[in-house]
Amino acid sequence: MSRRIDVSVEDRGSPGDSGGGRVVGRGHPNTCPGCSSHFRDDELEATLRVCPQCGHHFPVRARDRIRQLVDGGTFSELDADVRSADPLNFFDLRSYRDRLAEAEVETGLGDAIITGSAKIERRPCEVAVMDFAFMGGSMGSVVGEKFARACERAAERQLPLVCVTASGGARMQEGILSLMQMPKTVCAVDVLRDSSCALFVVLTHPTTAGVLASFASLGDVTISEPGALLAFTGPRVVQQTVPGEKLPDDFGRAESNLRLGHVDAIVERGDLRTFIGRLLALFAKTEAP
Amino acid sequence: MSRRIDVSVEDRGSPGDSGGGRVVGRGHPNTCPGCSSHFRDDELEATLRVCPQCGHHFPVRARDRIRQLVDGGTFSELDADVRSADPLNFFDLRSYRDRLAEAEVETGLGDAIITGSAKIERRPCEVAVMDFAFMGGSMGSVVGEKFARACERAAERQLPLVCVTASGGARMQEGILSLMQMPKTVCAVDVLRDSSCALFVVLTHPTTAGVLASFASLGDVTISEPGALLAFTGPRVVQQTVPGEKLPDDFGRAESNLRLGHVDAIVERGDLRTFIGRLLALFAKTEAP
Amino acid sequence: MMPDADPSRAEKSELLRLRDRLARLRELPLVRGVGVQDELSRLQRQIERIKAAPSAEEVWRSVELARHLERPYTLDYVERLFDDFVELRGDRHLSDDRALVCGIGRFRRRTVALVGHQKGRDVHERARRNFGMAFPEGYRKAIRTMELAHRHGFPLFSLVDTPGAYPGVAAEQHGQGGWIARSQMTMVRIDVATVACVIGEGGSGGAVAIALADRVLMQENAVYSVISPEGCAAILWRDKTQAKKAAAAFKPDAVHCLELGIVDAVVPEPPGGAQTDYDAAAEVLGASIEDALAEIEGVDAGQRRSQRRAKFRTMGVLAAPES
Amino acid sequence: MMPDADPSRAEKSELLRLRDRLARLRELPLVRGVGVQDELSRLQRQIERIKAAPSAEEVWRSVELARHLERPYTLDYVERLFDDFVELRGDRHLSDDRALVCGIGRFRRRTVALVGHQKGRDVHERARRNFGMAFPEGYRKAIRTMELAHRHGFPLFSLVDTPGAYPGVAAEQHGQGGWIARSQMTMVRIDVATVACVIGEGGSGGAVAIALADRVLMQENAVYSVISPEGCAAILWRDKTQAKKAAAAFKPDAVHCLELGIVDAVVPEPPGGAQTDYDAAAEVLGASIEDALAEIEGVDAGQRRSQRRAKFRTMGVLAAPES
Ligand SMILES: [Zn+2]
Ligand SMILES: [Zn+2]
Repeated sequence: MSRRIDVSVEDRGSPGDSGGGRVVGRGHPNTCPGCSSHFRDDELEATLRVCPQCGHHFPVRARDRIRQLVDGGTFSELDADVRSADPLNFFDLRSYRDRLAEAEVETGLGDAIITGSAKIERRPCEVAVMDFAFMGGSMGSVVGEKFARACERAAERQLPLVCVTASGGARMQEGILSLMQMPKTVCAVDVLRDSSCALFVVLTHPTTAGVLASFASLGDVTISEPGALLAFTGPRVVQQTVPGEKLPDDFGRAESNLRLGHVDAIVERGDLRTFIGRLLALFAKTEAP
Repeated sequence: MSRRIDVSVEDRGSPGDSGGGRVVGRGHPNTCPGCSSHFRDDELEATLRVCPQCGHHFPVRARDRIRQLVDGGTFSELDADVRSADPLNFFDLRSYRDRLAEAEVETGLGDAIITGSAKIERRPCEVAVMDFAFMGGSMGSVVGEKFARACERAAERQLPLVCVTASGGARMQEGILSLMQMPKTVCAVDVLRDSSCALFVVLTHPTTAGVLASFASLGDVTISEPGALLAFTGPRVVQQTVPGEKLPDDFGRAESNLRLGHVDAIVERGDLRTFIGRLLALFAKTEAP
Repeated sequence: MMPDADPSRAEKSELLRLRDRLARLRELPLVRGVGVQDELSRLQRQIERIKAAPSAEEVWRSVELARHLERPYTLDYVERLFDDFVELRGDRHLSDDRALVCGIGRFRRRTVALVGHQKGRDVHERARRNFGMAFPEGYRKAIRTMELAHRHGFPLFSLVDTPGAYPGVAAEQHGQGGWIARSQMTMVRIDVATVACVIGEGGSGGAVAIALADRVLMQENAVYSVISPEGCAAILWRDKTQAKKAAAAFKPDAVHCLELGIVDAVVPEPPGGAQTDYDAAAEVLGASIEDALAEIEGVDAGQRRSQRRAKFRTMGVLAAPES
Repeated sequence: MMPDADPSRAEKSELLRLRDRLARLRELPLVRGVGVQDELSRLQRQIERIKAAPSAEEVWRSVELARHLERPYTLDYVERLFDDFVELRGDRHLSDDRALVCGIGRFRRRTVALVGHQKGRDVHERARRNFGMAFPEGYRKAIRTMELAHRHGFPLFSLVDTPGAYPGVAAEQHGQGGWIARSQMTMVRIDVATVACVIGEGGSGGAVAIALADRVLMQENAVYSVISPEGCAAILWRDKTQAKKAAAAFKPDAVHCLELGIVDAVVPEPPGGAQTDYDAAAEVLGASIEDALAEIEGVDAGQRRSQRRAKFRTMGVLAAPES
């Protein structure tokens, strides 16, 4: 029966087992899993949360990510008030409602994605940024809905959509409804395509399961941060399935994804804004501003 | 420099090194390379040129193939008078003109393909059948032209095209013009597609190089005869390129092509007509006759 | 659970009320099944289930029946529903994935394309079919088949029956996530009418890869879920043996899927499950697909594609905005 | 071989006559090169060549220059012709084939997509680029790029420079023939304007895979051929050392390709060959591509696709029917 396990949320940790964000960490989130250096918050902020010693990319919360990427003062958040219901009355060790409320208090977010309009390097675009700290970046109805609305807005305004992913997969507590966010977001990308609007996807650690197997893999250009785990099934479950099989050291990491042809570029965090700016310029429907 | 060799006509023999047809054979063409049995012509005719001992598929000449496949009396040949010119005044050990004349005398064909209209299992279709005996089934201007006309006729008459291939590749004596038969035939298949007409390709031994890398790989359904060599580059050149590398035993054969996902079915010669009849019925634009 | 043979007038009126509720739920007509005579009793069964949400035991029974080793698989239905079937094989790159069967065949005097998972009956075939768990190569073959259907105007059927995508090294290295995404994308884009039916296990991404259809049906004892009960139990309860509890919590059974608007109709099975009578199961499945197809084939292709997108667009449940 | 700086009136009239002949040959305007001032001299060179068919020595000189180790490669031109270039990598299945470079970039203030073979300059890079010999994965990446260009309306450039497809076991097993065919098919079907240029070796199927364009240009010292001279000699003369004789027989040089109607125009190189002055070679190439693009962008997309098909439809030479 072990072969049957089709895990949707697996790797909640960042490379080297650090926490999934500053809030829900195991071990101290500011200790570098690459070189064991420890940093103050302000030190990491100054380096965009990249280890100045070894280049390890620490997780970035969605609001911080937006601050890093978009032109100051240009972000206007939309659909901030969209919240999950609990259609299944789901209760495992705790109720889904409790988990949601707790996640909202802990993260200050309504769900695992922030969407809105912004400018990057003076070019207008729509943005959708996921936050792994909110229930492992899992995709439930809200993530699907806000992503779909972002696509529709981009199509309507004839703008590209820049999407930064970080997700352990589906939101199990929404059962089959969480699975349906895959076709729902795929349909939303199709709306973008029908309008010839570009989708740029930035895959960050970790992007797995249902998110990787839907909109995250449908970008016109696909970028990854260094070291990010990008796998439909993470290494632990693969290992469980075929216990004898030796996993390659960089199994599922951005670097092996590049080698195996699944991403277009690995871009360090410090270069990300410029890189996206170049893409926005290349895909712009009108001349430079 | 050996890596540079990009051979277009290589395997002129059939499996086990028998000749490429009844006319241009090395060794006796009626001795089975599979089991060394020897047969009279009439014995082989009676079994569609399949060895009754071991199932080896001997090469079939184009006119025989048409007799085997189409309903009696329904084939009307078209474009029989199209002939190659010699735009390069090509001369190797002999002149291209001499080779053409000799091939015509030996095979009774104007070039390496016969095209026309027919019915198979009572369903009308266009057919294009290659003949390996004519200069190794090589594709020059005539093969390209007659194939393209067959596609255009099929599109105009809203009929499927059934194409049986056997080719060593490009007709080197026509130089770059022979290479251009690849895009030319690809464009012709696109005409078929634009008319939603089906293309059924039957790959027979050997189908290689330029023919495999153009229309032969663009069928809606791709069938092969057992044991056929289907490779862009044949085993000898591959062996020359990386001399140390061990070729799999069935390298390039139909059976490995099926396993590796390149053909839809391997159909024995005795079943071919029925199989194509089923395809014609399934793809028919009108109800059964 | 079995319907009355002759429901009373009061029951009929209740049925109509519930039927109306169901129809409003999805704003789609209910599936007919075979023959007008049987409609009411079949409807009754669906509605009985919905009146009283299935118990944990009933949900688990579905899980067991969906995985039943004798349950009919894709090729069992193909054999019974298609007059002729030509399998299309291979992804044209690496291999022919035997966990996904693709082909074209004649269904009710017309040609359709089919993609479906195939688990395999005996030990040998099960290994060959990888227990119905496809590799990226399988989705690539399915995409090829969808594109062929699109080119030739063949309606596309898909039969979903997989524990999920295969969690192995090579499958990951070949881009499993990406190909599940692209398979869905192809199903959004093709112009032809598409009908999917979950006939056993609708397991997660491997299932949804081929289930983005105009109409999605589900057999009475099939399950459709984001994760296996065991997987869910292992993660949320940290205890694999809590699978039954997990299943009751995430409700993968057909009735719940219908009520949540995930599937358009439930396809009745013979009493005791599809494994008790392949022919009867196939007959009802065939009629249900035929009905579903009739509904969507009247619609213009462009509009059908818009409706397909709109249908999935509405899936999910949001909290009512605070006022 | 070098043109006069100031051709006399009689020579001008001869040029016009020959230019007319050339134009009729292809029924297409000749390429301008850079600047109106230089047109006549450049034209003169092309025409001198056509007046007197190149000798065996001249053909062989082209073979040598086309393979010259210092010849500019795709990325040398990208660097000089594009203001910005973002490489697109990977076939989304198995690997990123470094023998084919794909990407989008800014050319003359607009965005275009590019696919091109890349041989590699030093020993290490040559191995990494597999000497410019693509695997099926490379064509798959090219197809992906073509589809992106189609979706976004970017014109597509392709730069051809390969000894041919790679004759190896894995390449064969991954369906080399099929992917060369499908790459051509994608080039037939995309709606955007397409310009190909043979910038070095246009070797057989590997070249034609990305050369099915609205306009096909060829640099003055490039070669375009169905087989390498060595391969042809080995087969037809049964003697590899007869390569020069083979080349003279099958005539892979630009002038013959122009006269046979295989290419639409010859792009002049600096005296002595493109390797003597990368900047000058790039400037003329850029201008030639820009001109070719201007010609075809005026045409409606559907018509352009028809013309593209019609152009290749006419290739080949048949015997005049006996009357
Ligand atoms: Zn560090
Ligand atoms: Zn024999």
